[in-house]
Amino acid sequence: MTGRKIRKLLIANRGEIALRVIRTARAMGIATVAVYSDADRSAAHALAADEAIALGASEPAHSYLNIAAIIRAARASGADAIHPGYGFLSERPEFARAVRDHELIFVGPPAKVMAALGDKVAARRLAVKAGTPVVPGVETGELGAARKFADRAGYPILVKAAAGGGGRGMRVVGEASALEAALVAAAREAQAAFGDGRVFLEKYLARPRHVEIQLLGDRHGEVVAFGERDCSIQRRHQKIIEEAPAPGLAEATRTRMVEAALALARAAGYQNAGTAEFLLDGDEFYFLEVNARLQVEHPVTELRFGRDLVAEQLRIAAGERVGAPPEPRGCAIECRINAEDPEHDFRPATGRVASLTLPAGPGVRVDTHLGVGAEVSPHYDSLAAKLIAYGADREEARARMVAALEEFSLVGIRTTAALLRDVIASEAFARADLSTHFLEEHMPRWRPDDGATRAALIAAALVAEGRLGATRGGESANGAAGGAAKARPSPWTALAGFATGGRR
Amino acid sequence: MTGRKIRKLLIANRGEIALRVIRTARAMGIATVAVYSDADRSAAHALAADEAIALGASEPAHSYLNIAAIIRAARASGADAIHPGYGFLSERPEFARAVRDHELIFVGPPAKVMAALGDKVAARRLAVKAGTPVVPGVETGELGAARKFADRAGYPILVKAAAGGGGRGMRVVGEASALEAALVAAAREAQAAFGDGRVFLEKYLARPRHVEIQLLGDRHGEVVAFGERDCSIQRRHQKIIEEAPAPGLAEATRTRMVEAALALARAAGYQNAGTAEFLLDGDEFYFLEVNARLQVEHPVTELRFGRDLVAEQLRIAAGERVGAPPEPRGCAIECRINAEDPEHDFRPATGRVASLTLPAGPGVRVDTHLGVGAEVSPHYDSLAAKLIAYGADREEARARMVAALEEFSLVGIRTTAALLRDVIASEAFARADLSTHFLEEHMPRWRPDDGATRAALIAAALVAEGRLGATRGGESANGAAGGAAKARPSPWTALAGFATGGRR
Amino acid sequence: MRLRRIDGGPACEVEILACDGKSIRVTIDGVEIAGEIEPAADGGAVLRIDGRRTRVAGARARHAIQVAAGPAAFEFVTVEGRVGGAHHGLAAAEVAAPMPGKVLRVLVEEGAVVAHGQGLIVLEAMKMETTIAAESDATVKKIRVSTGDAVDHGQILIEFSPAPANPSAPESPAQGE
Amino acid sequence: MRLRRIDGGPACEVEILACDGKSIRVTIDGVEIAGEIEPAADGGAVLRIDGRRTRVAGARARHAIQVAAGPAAFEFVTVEGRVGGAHHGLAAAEVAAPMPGKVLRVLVEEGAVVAHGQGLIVLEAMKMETTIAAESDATVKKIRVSTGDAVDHGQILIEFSPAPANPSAPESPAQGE
Repeated sequence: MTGRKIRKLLIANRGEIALRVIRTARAMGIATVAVYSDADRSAAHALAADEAIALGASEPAHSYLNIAAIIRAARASGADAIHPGYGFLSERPEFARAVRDHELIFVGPPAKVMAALGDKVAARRLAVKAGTPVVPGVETGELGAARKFADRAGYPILVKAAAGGGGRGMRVVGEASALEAALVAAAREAQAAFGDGRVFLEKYLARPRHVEIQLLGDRHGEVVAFGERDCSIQRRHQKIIEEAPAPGLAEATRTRMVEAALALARAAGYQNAGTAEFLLDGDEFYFLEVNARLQVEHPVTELRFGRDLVAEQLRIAAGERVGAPPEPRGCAIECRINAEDPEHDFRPATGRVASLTLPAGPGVRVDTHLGVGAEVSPHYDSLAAKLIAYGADREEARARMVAALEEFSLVGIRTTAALLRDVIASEAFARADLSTHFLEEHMPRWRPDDGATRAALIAAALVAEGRLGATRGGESANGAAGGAAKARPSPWTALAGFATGGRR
Repeated sequence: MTGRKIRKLLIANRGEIALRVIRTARAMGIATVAVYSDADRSAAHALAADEAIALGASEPAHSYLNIAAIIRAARASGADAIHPGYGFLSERPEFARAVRDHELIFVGPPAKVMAALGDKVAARRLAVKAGTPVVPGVETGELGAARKFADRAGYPILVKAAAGGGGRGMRVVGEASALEAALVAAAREAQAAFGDGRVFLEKYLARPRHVEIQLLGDRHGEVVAFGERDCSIQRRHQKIIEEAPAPGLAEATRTRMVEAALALARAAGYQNAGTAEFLLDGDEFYFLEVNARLQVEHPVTELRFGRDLVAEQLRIAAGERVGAPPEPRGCAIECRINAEDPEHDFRPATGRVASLTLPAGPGVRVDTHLGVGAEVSPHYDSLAAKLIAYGADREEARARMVAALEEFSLVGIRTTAALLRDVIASEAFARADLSTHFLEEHMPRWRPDDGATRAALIAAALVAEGRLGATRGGESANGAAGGAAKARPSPWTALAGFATGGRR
Repeated sequence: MRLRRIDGGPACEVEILACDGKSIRVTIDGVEIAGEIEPAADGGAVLRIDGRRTRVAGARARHAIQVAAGPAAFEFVTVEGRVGGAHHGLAAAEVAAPMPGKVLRVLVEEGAVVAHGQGLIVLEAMKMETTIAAESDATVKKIRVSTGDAVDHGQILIEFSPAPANPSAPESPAQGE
Repeated sequence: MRLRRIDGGPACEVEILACDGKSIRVTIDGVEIAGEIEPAADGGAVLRIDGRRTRVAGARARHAIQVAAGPAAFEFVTVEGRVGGAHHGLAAAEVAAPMPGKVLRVLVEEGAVVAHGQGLIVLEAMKMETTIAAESDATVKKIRVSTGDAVDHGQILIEFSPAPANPSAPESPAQGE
């Protein structure tokens, strides 16, 4: 239980979160060790760390999910702590256990706490025991009990995998006749995805909001909350826009949610950063799950509270006590710009960054691992960049986010940036008409607007004529690739010499 | 006195500040008009605005100091307000008057307030009248009176130009025998620089700090203060590092300074954003001058107070009332990265940006107009980028700033970034041993350290062999300029094929 | 030139009439558009048309033209000829790969007549199977890829010729052209 | 190769012995240094030497090599021959322009013998006059610019040959080489 200073930290992750952890560690005077797969040999996180160690092939199973290789890298480099980031091994109790078995500090909760919270049925029981409301449901997928519950609660109901995550093993059942087939299908999917076919039932909330409480617990039994985040806007059950505070949330409801989250965390013996997720239906809220790690959307809390949550994680892991959270201020919104095609069911997009313009300005933060020449490969998740906008109030944060998204430009990979811009600029978002069905309700069959398409056609014609743009990799065809300063043609030359064109 | 909504704003400036004002205006739903000189035709601010209007030749007198051309641009574009930024025309009463004569809103104080504060002797008298301490001095350059004052106050004394600014017309006089010559030289310099040869004398403070109070005054007579900034670290009488709050400042002294600044602003009928500058000598402070405009270093106050000062300026200019300032939080530090050669007396450097890496991460803000291909010309000031780091406390802000400066990389123009890194990382800065003589005391004859020089030599050899880097304008010689994704050589190819080199 | 989004849809005829480094005039499907253009030092440009400012940037990939217009990203292919609804009822003269991937199955043969919506090729990309379907009735003129081929963004997979005359089709009045 | 900072000072002999895309071995003035190098996608690289990580980037300008090592920016010129203190007492075989500017005055003539610190050329740059002075005693071999010429960073202005033998100079024992 005594503290141990962290001198060298291995980051068992990649992408923006690895880079973000490295930055905080560096500012804290902690040496950093990156690990990388073959595909990430010259990725931003591998270049940013003081040391970088190869793990293996690009497939996650051989690299970022390879516990033995990561432990070897930690020992070879003399690291004394491991930060798991999010995703990959961050919620695998066996990883936390292996790290501690090698007398390294795991920057996260103890393995047994993680295991208890990772099982959704067990977590649900824990919540009930801690007095936290849960969605009415039944902890079994047995047909008789399920039918009885569904008839009583009313359709639609939701079938969920006990070991679930990411929407897999989940089915909405609209009527009694579809129940049996859904139970079978969900169990099969859960077995395939998690090696655990257990499913359970919950009442399906028609138009809920997703609201979550940021928690920090220390090794001395203290747990504090850093407010809430609204993460209602999702695609395929995954968040794409998050904000803090949750707009329109009644103060009394917020207080009850924070108390419920704290009670649950104390009951679980929670340590380090974690998040209690709830569904909010009017003024009623229901426990969903605890994410026993840093969330993707933690920056909105950082901007609102003026604290570095990764620094808090590292201090807690070194045995320090959490202090009282500071007073929150203003509002922050995060948009996840994913390498996905928003015109085709958000299917993943890949490619190499040919040109990139990142937004900047007061209140704008960008967390990304991408730069010109970087590649988005099919091996890893689709997060390309997180834009976070802070404002003195929601309206300022929202306006800054619209302006920031309009400054964002990426050539080489499709992204969701233009869709996000339209969501944030929409009247529905402005009045905070939030629910997990926001996209279906307000952005069905989204397409880029006609003005953008027109500009794109003109730009494409200029590119085709060699009058605009970079070839892949950042070389400019626009005069910028010339010789020394004096001889170099001005950016004007290319366009200026081009009086008439088109079909000659 | 009634308010008028601003619909379209012309920004009578260039560089980072024009871009910064455009961003806030855009987030406020205000259309923007940029003006540009011939040299700035494709500069960032000209591209960022909704409209861009040419002013004239690159020399400031023909463009950014050309009042008639700017007014014409405002009228032609239908702008209803003009933001002057800092420098250029921002403190010229005749400009403020011309703007208002054309029934446009000037985003700044009334011309007569500006005129009263622009004359240092008049401002000094105003300060005395408002009960603000001033440096002991005499308001004349007449030799007899000057000699009498100097003998009484003791040498060294300071000769300053009444119309002064930027260190011109300023002389430190160490002994009585040098007084007459200094008076003559300062008057001559002031006459040449400002067309006004009046000089006055002040006691020379040996090791003062420079501390200033941010003020906001509305058109209804209310003035509020947004705390202080310490801007002690300077080169050639110009600030290069600023921070808020001023470290180690006694609470009672801070309160007295704020009260003095507010009294002075009220006495002057001050409106819009302005700054009262003081010298601090132990616990004693002395009024220096009022800058009747936004300061370069305003972002440190923005991060500490969570407010957008340009937005405040625009609201005040539209007739809104200033509210009570919010509670400040944390600490913020700004470094001005100048296009100057810190190894040769900070002489200005010019060139074109061949490659640029800007820092990012939690608590880091970068305000810059530079990107790859941008040119720094001899026509304008040397500010290349402002890095601003926020932290929950000074130590966190300082550590983040060191990390941010280490991430900064610019090829093509020399900058002060490496010197700034060494200053921020120094033990003297860490313990806040601040004075206007910081550089002479702690960084005499600064050179890049041996490790950096060694890395630079290796990099230069790799560039000479065509194995590293971009040619001017961003084209990569490192494999990144290849064809499509699949055919493109990996960044490895160039180096990987290069087993032995050197002198063949 | 004729540009089509890589995923299909109608092609547009874009012609740059004049571009002198400050103003630009183009026609899109015959409609003339005038505006301003400012090239940026980084190879992109700012277009100002009808009071709307759009930052554009672009790059040429092997088989496609990639551009960004503000935050929106587009991929175009240049297509040949003046085909379209008014000409033989063909939506496009060819079908291109909408993403890099591997050809899992080719569902048609050269010379076959395919109907609008009919599956042509199954690609594996990002570990998902995607079926490329015909955008209009057509005859398969040439199949340019085989099972197992790796294909790149915008690579032409199949070329079409018009479908055989079909008196019941609504486009029939135009078929005699 | 021999590299000298554009503002003068001693030249360094840098030789890249091996660079296989992961490790690098060089000698600087004969001292061998080994480390790691990782090229970045943007054309820069990360050097890791003696536990210190440095991001480097570079570009070739017309007359100079510009590099950044972390936040520090450097400009080098490649100089010829193995000149130096041990060889004829010449600090460098030529003098280069430390900044772009215009030649205001040439203060010496070809064949003249100049002393260390003596003014050679006055440049106007950034509206300031800068006098370029000799770094060692030397004979002016060739003057490559004239009054009024615009010169670029690193452009060679004057070439030197060794100063005439001077028995009183401390370097005299080496002069017979």
